[in-house]
Amino acid sequence: MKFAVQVLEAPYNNQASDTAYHFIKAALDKGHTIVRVFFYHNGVINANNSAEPPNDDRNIYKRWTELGKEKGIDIVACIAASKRRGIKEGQIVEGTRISGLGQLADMTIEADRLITFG
Amino acid sequence: MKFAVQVLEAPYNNQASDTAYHFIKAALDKGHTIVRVFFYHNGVINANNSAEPPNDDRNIYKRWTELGKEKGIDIVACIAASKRRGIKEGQIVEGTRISGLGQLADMTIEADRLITFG
Amino acid sequence: MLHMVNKSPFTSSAMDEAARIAAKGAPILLIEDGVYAARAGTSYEPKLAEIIKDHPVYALAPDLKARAVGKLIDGVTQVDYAGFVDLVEKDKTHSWL
Amino acid sequence: MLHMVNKSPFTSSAMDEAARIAAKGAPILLIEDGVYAARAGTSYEPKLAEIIKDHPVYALAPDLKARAVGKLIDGVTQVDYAGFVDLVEKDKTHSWL
Amino acid sequence: MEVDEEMEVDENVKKVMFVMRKAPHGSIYSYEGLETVLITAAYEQDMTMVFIGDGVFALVKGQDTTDIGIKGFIKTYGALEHYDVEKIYVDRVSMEERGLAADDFAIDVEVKEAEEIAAIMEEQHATIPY
Amino acid sequence: MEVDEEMEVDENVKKVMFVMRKAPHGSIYSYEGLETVLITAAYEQDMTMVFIGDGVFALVKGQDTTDIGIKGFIKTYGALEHYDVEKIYVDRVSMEERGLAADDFAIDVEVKEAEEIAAIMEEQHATIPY
Repeated sequence: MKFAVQVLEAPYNNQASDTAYHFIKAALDKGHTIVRVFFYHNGVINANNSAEPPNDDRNIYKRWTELGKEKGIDIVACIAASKRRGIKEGQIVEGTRISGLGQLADMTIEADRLITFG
Repeated sequence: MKFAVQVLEAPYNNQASDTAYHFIKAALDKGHTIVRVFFYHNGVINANNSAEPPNDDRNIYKRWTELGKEKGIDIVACIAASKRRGIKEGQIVEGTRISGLGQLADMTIEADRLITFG
Repeated sequence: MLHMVNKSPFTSSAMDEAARIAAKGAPILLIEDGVYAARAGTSYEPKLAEIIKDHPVYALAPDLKARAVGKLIDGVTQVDYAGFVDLVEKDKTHSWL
Repeated sequence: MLHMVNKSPFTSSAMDEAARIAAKGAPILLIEDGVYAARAGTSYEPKLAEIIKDHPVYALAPDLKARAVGKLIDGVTQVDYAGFVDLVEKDKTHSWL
Repeated sequence: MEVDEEMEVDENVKKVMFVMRKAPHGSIYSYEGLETVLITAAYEQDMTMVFIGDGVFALVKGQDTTDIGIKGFIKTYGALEHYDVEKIYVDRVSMEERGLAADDFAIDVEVKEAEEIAAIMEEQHATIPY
Repeated sequence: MEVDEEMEVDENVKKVMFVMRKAPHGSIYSYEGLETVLITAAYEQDMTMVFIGDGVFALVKGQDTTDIGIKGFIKTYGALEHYDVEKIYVDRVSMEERGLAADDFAIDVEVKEAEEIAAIMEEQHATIPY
């Protein structure tokens, strides 16, 4: 089945990014397809490549690289939301990209299921 | 009187940064002193210099430069919270700086009033 | 101590908790989405009417205007940002986020 | 439709709203801080006991364990992340944030 | 009318519902949510907006954000009809708890019972929460 | 004891209270709040922590965050006494509403009535909300 995932909160600050990651991993394990992951509101902070989270904790940014680069999932931060919060091209996590809200509309239509974490 | 101000939420996402700004302006107008502004939790996003908010809306980042550079208020983003969220030296708003949580303890002790916006 | 509440009383427990803990007589200041507690004619009005017996209640006028809150519950006092500063000068503050 | 709730029922109205709007028979999945609604012996238990008459209620086991929720209200079913995926496969989802 | 009926059976047209539950200004959710609605309208899907809980506050007429220095967006709701977003529902209980009536809103809405909203939600291809 | 009494009258020692109202793990507030408490302890002020509302959940023993993949911090509360943070209060009503008793907590706490907490708050130089 085709799943689309939306993440609306900043990593570490809220658990949304963690739950989204565990959900996506479990979905992939079951053979489902992730059409796209879309970051909106403070969720765009997930795409910031300047973070240095503590070594003794999970690295949420690296997880997105794992899913985006290694697993080939399309991971998009909304450009309008990114501009308000200082996320921009050249400073984003490997395996993610910045694009418009149309990408959210698009994945919502294409996927069998939209799951929002916020 | 000496006021210390804490901001705990990201700009635009929540009104905390706006209310803090209007409060500080009104306090300065009445002759009070702002010992320091401290950004914690998602509040550290206020110090991100990569943002490009819409032209037809207020620019929250410029407000901090106005208060920090022009009015000489000490504005500090917590380093630990900044590292989790990708705020770092060289990419911060003019008139702000990054430092440790000691700066929060310090301003709390020094000021007559601590006011938290979140 | 001045108790500040910035969350809607319809969706957050912050206002209820602030009112339950605040010392009798301590002022409460509603700001941001907290100002909805001051709106007359809502299901929260009876609660605020009780609270206002024990606490002076203020609401930030710019936030009321932004939200078109309109008619306020009897006894709520409006303040602007300057009045907010005066309240903070008079009392220590605590924010119920 | 699967209704997901991730906020504590003690501080947010999300759970109450989800339960009020959800179609009779629609499942509810508690995740993150939402799992506190499943805890036995709380002031929320009577409400959840009512909700569970009309809705199958699931709670995410990793979140329960992380919060040491312990004894659950009768009728709540635990799922792991794989079970979460199965629930989503079965139904469209809505998140009450 | 004919066009509408054609759309109903067009398999490429999906039902998408936006569920607005946040008060305006205190957080950006209702505003950024509205931006999503306007963008999605360009995709010509079968769109519905429903206002539940504090979301109903976003529609109240007379909002003036000048003094908080934030860009207001109450007028943008007026643009929805030009984007062919015509199904705009308000949860009756949420509205009444907040002391509001339909004529307090800046745009025309249809007031619905929880059961009606539930039934509409169940028909959707997807629901988006803001 | 002599030292304590001296501190009480030392004008440079300020009363600072940390008011913890958020549940753990769903958001970082309780964890980052605890970090602040530990740093502030180095300043040798007269510190108090009070747990109100969902904040009481942060203290529940037996929390195991392995499966959510988040670093747990329940053990860090045990360090508080080594930092001379000894006044740790829990609001009785918040605790009981959540079906908890004092022996459900990972550390020793003093259960207080709302009136007592209010009186202690009024004595503070500053209160910090997390």
